[in-house]
Amino acid sequence: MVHTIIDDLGALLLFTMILIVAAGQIYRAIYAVAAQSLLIAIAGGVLARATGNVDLWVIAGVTLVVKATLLPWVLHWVVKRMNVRREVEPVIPVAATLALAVVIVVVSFQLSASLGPVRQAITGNALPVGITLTLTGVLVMATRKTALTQMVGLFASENGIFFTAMAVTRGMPLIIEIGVILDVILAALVMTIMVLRVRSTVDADIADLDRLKG
Amino acid sequence: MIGERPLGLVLLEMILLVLLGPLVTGIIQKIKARLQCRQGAGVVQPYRDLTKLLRKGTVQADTASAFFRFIPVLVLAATVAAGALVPVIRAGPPAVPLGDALLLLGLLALARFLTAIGALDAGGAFGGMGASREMTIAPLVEPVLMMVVFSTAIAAGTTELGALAAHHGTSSIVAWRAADFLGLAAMLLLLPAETGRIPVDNPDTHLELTMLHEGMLLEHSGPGLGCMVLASHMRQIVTLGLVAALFFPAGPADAAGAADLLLGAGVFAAKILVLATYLALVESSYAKLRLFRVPQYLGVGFVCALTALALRIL
Amino acid sequence: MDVDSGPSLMAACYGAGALSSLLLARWSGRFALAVGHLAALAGAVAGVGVSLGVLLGVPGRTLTQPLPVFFPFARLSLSVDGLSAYFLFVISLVAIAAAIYGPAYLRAHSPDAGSARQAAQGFALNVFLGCMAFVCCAGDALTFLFCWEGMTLASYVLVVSDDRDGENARAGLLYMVMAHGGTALLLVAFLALAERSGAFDFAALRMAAGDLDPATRTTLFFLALGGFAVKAGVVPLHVWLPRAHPAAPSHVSALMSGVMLKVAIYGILRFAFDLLAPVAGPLPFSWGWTVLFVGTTSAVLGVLYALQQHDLKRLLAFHSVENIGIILIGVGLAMILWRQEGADGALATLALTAALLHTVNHAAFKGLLFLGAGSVLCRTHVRDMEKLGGLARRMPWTAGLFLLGAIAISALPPLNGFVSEWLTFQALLGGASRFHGPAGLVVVFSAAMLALTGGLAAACFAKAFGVTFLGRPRTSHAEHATEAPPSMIAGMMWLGALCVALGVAPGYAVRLLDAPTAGLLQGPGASAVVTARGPLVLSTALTPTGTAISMTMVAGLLIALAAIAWVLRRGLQPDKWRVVPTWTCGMKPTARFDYTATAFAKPLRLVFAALYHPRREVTRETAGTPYVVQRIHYAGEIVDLAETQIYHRVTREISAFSQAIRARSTGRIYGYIGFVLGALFVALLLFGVRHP
Amino acid sequence: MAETLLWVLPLVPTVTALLMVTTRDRRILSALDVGGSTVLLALTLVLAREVAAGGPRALGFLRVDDLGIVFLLLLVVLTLAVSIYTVGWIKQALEVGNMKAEFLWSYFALVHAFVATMVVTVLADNLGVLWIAMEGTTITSAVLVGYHGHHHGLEAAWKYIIVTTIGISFGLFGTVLVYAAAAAAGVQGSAGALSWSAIMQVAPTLDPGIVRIGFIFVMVGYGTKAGLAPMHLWLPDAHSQAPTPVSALLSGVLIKCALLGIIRFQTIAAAACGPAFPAQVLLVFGLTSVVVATPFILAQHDIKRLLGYHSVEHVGIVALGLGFGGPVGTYGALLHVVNHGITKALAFFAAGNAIARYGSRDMRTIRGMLTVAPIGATLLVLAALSLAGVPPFSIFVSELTVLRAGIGHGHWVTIAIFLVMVVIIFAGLLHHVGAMVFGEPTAAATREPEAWSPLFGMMLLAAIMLLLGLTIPASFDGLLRRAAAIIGD
Repeated sequence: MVHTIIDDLGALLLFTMILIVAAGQIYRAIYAVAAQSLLIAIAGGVLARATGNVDLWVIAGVTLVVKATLLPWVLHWVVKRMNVRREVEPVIPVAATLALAVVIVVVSFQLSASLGPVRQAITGNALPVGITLTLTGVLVMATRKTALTQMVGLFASENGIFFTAMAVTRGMPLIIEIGVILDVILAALVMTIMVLRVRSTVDADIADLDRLKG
Repeated sequence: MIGERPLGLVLLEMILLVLLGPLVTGIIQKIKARLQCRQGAGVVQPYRDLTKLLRKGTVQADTASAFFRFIPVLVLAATVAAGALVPVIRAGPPAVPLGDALLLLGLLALARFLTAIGALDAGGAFGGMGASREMTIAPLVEPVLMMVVFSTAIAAGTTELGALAAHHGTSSIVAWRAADFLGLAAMLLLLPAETGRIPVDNPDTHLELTMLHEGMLLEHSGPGLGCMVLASHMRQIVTLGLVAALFFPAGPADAAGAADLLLGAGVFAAKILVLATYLALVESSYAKLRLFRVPQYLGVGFVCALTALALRIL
Repeated sequence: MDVDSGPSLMAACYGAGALSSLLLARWSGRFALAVGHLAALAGAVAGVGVSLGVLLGVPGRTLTQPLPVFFPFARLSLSVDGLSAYFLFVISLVAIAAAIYGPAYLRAHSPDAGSARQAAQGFALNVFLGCMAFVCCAGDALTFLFCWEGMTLASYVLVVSDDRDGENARAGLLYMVMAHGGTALLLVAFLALAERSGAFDFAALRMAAGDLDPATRTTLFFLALGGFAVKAGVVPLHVWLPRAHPAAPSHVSALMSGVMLKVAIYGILRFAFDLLAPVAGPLPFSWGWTVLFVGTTSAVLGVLYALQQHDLKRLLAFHSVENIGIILIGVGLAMILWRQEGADGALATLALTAALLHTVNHAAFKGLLFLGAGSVLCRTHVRDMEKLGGLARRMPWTAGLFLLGAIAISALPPLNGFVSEWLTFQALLGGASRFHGPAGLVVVFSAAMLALTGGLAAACFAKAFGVTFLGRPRTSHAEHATEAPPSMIAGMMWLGALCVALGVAPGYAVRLLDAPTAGLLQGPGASAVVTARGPLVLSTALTPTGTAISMTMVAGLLIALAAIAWVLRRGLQPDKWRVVPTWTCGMKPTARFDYTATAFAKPLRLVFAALYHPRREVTRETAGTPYVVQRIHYAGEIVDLAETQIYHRVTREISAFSQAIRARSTGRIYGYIGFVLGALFVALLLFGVRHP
Repeated sequence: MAETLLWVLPLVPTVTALLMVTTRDRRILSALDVGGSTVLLALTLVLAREVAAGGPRALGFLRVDDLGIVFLLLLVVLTLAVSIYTVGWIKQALEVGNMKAEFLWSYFALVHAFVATMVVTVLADNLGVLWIAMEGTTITSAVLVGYHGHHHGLEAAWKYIIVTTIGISFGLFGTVLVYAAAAAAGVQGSAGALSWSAIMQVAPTLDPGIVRIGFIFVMVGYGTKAGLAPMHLWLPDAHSQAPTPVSALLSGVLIKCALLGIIRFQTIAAAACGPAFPAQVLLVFGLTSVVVATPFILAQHDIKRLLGYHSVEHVGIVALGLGFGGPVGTYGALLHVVNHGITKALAFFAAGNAIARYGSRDMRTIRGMLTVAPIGATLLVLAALSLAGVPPFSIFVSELTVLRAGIGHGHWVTIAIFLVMVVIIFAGLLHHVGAMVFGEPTAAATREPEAWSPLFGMMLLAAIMLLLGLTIPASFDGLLRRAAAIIGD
């Protein structure tokens, strides 16, 4: 029962991921990652009901607050505040990125299939989905030029990790999860500051700087 | 066991060589003259030249260093010492350990080295030229000589000339093997080079285009020059003696009596005479080679010696 | 005084020297220099004492001393057997001369040197000597490696500290890099043994080597040979040598050329006959022949390249390549003949004796020559012979001693160079008569090459001595030269005396070779083979007749004859002695009439053109008509094939490759991320799926 | 006693950092800096003795064993050296204007916060805490990297934080997988399933498949942080742009902390999937790092980037040592961690001096240092020689040990490639350093006498470097052996 729900959620997560990859505009990417976080929160809730693990409720709540609302709002605010161009600037064509994403999906499912029975360790397809989300998130970072898109990709890939972590039997210990989330917030904060700093000093996107090489 | 040559005999032979050295030159000159249909000077002419030089005064270059006046003496000493190593009258190893072919070559090389130093000392163009050319030819000659010596020494297992001669003693020309012939051929090719004669060098001229050895004597004068000239006579007869000892070790190995000694001396004289005639013939029938042709000429000798060795070993 | 305390005494002297020259330098550079060299002298004397104690002491005695436990995984120790003692002896002999010669040289050569530099030089010299001494005394791989690298490092410091010229830094770099490469090879060879034995001391390594399979044994030998060959400057690994040795201060050049290379020979012997030698039976076929081959090649090529050098010290450095080659010929022959059925021990012993004797001989005369070049350098500050000349009248002592060294290195009787080459020839002759077929021919061929080497060496030194010391001074540097200070002369005298002694009475030196030869080859000792007929006669009992020479008698004969000739000359001569200008066809002679080094070497340059690839450019300025030449400018140079064909090419390729890579690298962050992702992806594909 | 120390230790730098906020005076700040580091060192020595006597101690999420002690010692020694060096460096930086007096406190506070996070990383027993602390080091050090605020610094900081955060998140994923495996294997207590010591109890029973993938994620993730090629690209940027003392900490300690993370997981993976698997992965990454670093070292003009690439090479060597495995290899790897930390810090200090003196990081303008700054130049040469692996300096010993392990296990090809690269790198390094030290000084050089406090900090490190090159004290040896046993058994 739980397995099927998790699997369906996984499918939805993959869909949002594809949306992020395909997003031609920064706002869409942000909304997509917010939706993704929402799905994660839902998954947390489902798992919490299934296993009766109180920690998971908390985690689901925190995820809902922080990742589904706070961080997207921050990104949104940044985009509005500094008038960056709204278009994401792909390094390679979006179509190619999508193709790569497909490859990632295939490989990660193949991989977890090769593991044999991991059911008693991780619920349903959480593992392959998690791997896919993580790698694809990084793929987005590797194929976008603007700093904000890269942050979006980062959050997406962390969503993947969270999903797997929740699906692990009995979930991760609460304190750890909280620490992780705090770290994520801190990192996001520092990154945002840097982006704004560079924007204000030299009017450039920090991810575009390439003076240091070789 | 072959009878050893006592020290007295060795010294006697040495003195004998010193005395006969100029004569050989005289003979060669005479034969050359005759071959060129000239009367030519008497065979004792070299002695006259020497005595004249020894009586003359010395003219020394102002740039020459303190070494200069010792050079002729040392050169003469080295060459004469080389003479002590050649078995003349009798084969067989000397009682005193003086008779090694390598040592002989070493002493000759020492004399040559000192001559070159002396030539450079005065600091004129001629001396330098002569020295440079001499020291160019010498390194090319020495390995070939060494191989010729080896080609005979391997069989005997020693490089002691007396012992070599004794080891060969029995073998006469008829008993020769191909290796011996090739070795002799190499040796005969080298002979003009080692004695400073056409086609490698020309002893009769100071013309800068042709000279090697003479160029180095330019700045010497009087008794010094005398020593140098005597040394070159000596060098010549020593080289001939080396050939004789290596290839024609006729002469009784265990003779003791005076008669035998005389016989040995006579045989030696005959051998030297033959070789001298050969030199004269070559000199008067060939033209001097260009300096940069000489390596090819010596190369022929090298190949002969190498083949001789190969035949000896394989 | 007990021999056992000798090593510690040595260490104490060198250590004290190093520290004092560091500490005292703040106070007075000159004083520090003096103290440092005095300590070095003491250490060298102690070294001589130790080595003689072992060499002349109880036969087969090995002096071993454990060192404190520096590294928990290795037992460190010193062990001085015959071989070690002999090389220690050689090192110390030259070290004495260098220590006497050093201070005056450094002051005269660079009077403006800062105290820091003097401190560095005093420090490095002591470390250098100490490390060389203890490489030979090392009883385990780790001590060996540490001293080995310390030796390199100290000499590197000495090379770069000589002056602030960029040239020295480059020379030092090349030296250091090649030495490091060699050490890497040694490291592998040692560690492979140490891994098998689980310990680092030589005894354990010997045990471990006992049950090696032939392939591994040979591989390890060639690794070690490669490592030592770099240090020994064997062609084609010699490139660093003619750059680094001249760059060092001259007494250090003497040490580097005369002694440091020998440490590599020690290593080869130690590995071939001791560590890696099979328990029974001869050494593998390939070893000895390879060594013989590289030895012959180095001898010939070394002297051929030396012939075309006009830099005095560079020329000497190339001659070190030649002499190392000669030593290796003997070593290779010994390796071939050792335990060969058919060959009694005598022949191998003869070959090894020749090699070891040439080791000390070369140390003596090469040291002497470098010191001589040094005193020329410190008086004229010119190394280019073309700018010298006429020094014999200005520095007679230096000139005389240099001439002595020149005769010795040209292997001319009655000096020591001839002795060891004679022995080598005898060994080659014995080998040739022992082997039939091509092998024998190869042996004889290398004999011929050895003869060629001797002749060329003579030519080379006729040029070096003649152009540097004789004729007229070509520049004002040479014009105003004065004799070197007495302490430098004394240092040279010491080595000159060694050359004469080793030449005239080699039999006594051969006694010192008993321990190493007998110990290494487990056969008859050197003196049993070579000086069977008394210490004054060198004899080879290869056949019943045998061959024998007595250098003493030859020397006596020469002196007697010279005396006679002198009397003859003086006696007959009336006192008519005129001094006139040199005959130059009536023109007024100037220094430009003298034969230059380039001109002197030209015939041989043309004869061996195939080897040199000589390049010459002549530009002539004519006054309108081509027949009236105003000025001719000639520039010529020859190339070192190994250098141009191998080293330059390799370095060029590598640096070009690196530049290209670096130019390609992106500074874009998405590139960075891409690499991370790619790495993970590939790693997952490679290792992720379970391998059956 | 030891248990209390466990939670006191991270507190010391935290408190120091907080105290920094209270003052603006440079002298007081420096005094606090040095004082805090000294206290940290002292307490660590006490802890080390306790552990050597009484074995590992645990307290909640924290646990200290000999392995941790090795890294902790390196960390605190370097911290002290950095503090001493900073005293003089900060003065000079203020004069030049690289630093602003009013924000000085923030710099010191950040440094100590950074140290605190690293202490937690080393002491963490709970893999989750390990991860949190690791991310903490990233955030604090990222701010320090960009501290100078010019856009080069910000660029480096951005690359640093983004790339390492990605890596870290991979690490988290791996942690999750291992946790999943452990939970499935039935480790009691949800936190217990993340505790390294608890997992090690049941490690052989873990599902090898999940652990395998988990280890790969951790290897790449923490490997990114450790600067293993090909994830190393951020490293030369960050290490070259950071303020010199921070560069020393980054190169000297931080990448070693990441290595510790890898080691923790390696032990688990070795127990679960057999030792061959993690060894193989480590060898591949190690060799890649050594090879990749070479051309960039040869063709480099920026001295600090040069040192950065050197860190890549040496981390590769450590990985090789771990990969060769066995008591010898692990011992060598740990020894190399310490030696390289000390030496690299010294090298960065010396480079910092040169940069300050010539006002440029371009090695083509740094010439003839021996004449203008003899002591600094000598230290630079010593550091370079040690980095190049020349005895009697420490790195030679550890490289020798690693090499020995490799030969012992018959990795001939790896050894061959490794040695060739080492020799080439040696050539490159000596070429650069020789050019900088010898020759005539350029006009850019300032001739003022050398300041003492930096030299003192450097001489401290140089002394340790030489000491460890000449001998390994028995106590230290015992420590390393026990630590190696923890990894290797």
